[in-house]
Amino acid sequence: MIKISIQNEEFDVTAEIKQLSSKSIGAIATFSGMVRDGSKDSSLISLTLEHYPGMSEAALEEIAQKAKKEWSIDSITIVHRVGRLKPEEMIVFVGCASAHRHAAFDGCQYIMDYLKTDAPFWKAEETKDGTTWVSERENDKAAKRRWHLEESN
Amino acid sequence: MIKISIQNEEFDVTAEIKQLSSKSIGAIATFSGMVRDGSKDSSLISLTLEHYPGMSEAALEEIAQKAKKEWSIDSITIVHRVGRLKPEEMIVFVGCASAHRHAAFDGCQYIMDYLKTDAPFWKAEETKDGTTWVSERENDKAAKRRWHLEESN
Amino acid sequence: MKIYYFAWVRDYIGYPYEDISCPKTVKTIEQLAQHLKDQSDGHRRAFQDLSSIRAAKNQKFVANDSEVSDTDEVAFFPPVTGG
Amino acid sequence: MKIYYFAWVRDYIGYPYEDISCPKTVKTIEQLAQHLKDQSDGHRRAFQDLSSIRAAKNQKFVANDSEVSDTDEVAFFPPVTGG
Repeated sequence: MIKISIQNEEFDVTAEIKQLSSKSIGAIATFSGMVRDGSKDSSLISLTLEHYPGMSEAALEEIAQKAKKEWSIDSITIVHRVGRLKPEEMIVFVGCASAHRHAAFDGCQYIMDYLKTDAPFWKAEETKDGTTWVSERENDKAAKRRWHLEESN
Repeated sequence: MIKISIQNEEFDVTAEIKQLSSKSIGAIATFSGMVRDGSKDSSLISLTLEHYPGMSEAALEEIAQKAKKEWSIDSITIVHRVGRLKPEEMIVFVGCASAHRHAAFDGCQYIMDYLKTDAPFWKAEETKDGTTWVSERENDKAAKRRWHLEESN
Repeated sequence: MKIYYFAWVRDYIGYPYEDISCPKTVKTIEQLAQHLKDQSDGHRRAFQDLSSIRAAKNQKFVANDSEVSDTDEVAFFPPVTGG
Repeated sequence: MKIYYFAWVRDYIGYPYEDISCPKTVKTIEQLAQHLKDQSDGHRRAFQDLSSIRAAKNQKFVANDSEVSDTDEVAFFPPVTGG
């Protein structure tokens, strides 16, 4: 099962984990990404998440399908929030359920690495000085490349 | 912050994740291990978890301290259930909170790999044919050794 | 041709969407961007440095030399920063 | 010496705990296990194959040749299977 949701509303992680669970599942790895105030003077007021409707759902679906193909994963849930979020609110949740823990962990990390570079979402940071769009991170491009290396080994 | 709990009671993953969160946190990786019926004839009735009180808490605390030292992790929660559990119930929950996702993922995986080999817990499986103690898994020993290799590189 | 803009590309241009007829000389994403650049001051600022812009055709990421036609849905936006 | 048993080691022996006085010849975990082996049929079954048993001294895993004294808390159990 693959569940993709792009939504503004908060959601219940416990319920998402319960949905991922079944008799054949022994392991669920999850990732939650939060709005983090990385500024020195704690000046972040909000983060606004924008996406490309249609393409964003398809991109997440494709990433999840690739993860399912690569590892022995039973179920995947990806929830990505959009709109205006406050510090400490959850931006993204990825859950991977498998019989065994290494597949669950690897799948979850793979999905996050690809989501960061291949899904059309953009963040704008609001501080008292105004709103600025967040720049892409070189780290994220490197994190994704790591999987290519492993594939070609 | 390190929180260790060994308990029979169920618990709320959403609340655990909220507790791990703070302004400096951007990433929370979690692992949930469930009672899985690995038998061919779906004959698992229950799993009973036993531990060595005192030593088990200290062992989990030590594993968490090592993970905090190895990676840039802010907070760690480990909940391990004991007593009689039914299929699909949660056995173990590990949550790692960090500014960045790779530290959170690595810390969470490291804790699970060490927990499987270095914490005094034992599982007994109950089926209609009786109750048998689960044998140690060679896989788990190998998973832990992997971190030693990385340390000596 | 339906064209969508996101994030700061849209902020510079001032609106999220336009439907335009391209001259026949526009055959690739890059040629389309060069053509759009001359539409307004906002377009000029948005398309000033093409290396900082990404494009999608029919909701798939594409390279600058990808071919486009009037029936395509094209989007221009900065590198993605989700998750 | 306080001695704890867990999982099938305890099941064979029949009880989870005993407090014993060891002869002076018992100086290591392995010698303690050999000494305990003769206490009952249950002990004999539990300690039949020492390679399948792990030990802790004062709540830390220790090797078979680790020294023990009357003031130590010792535990014998199978390889752990938690998580």
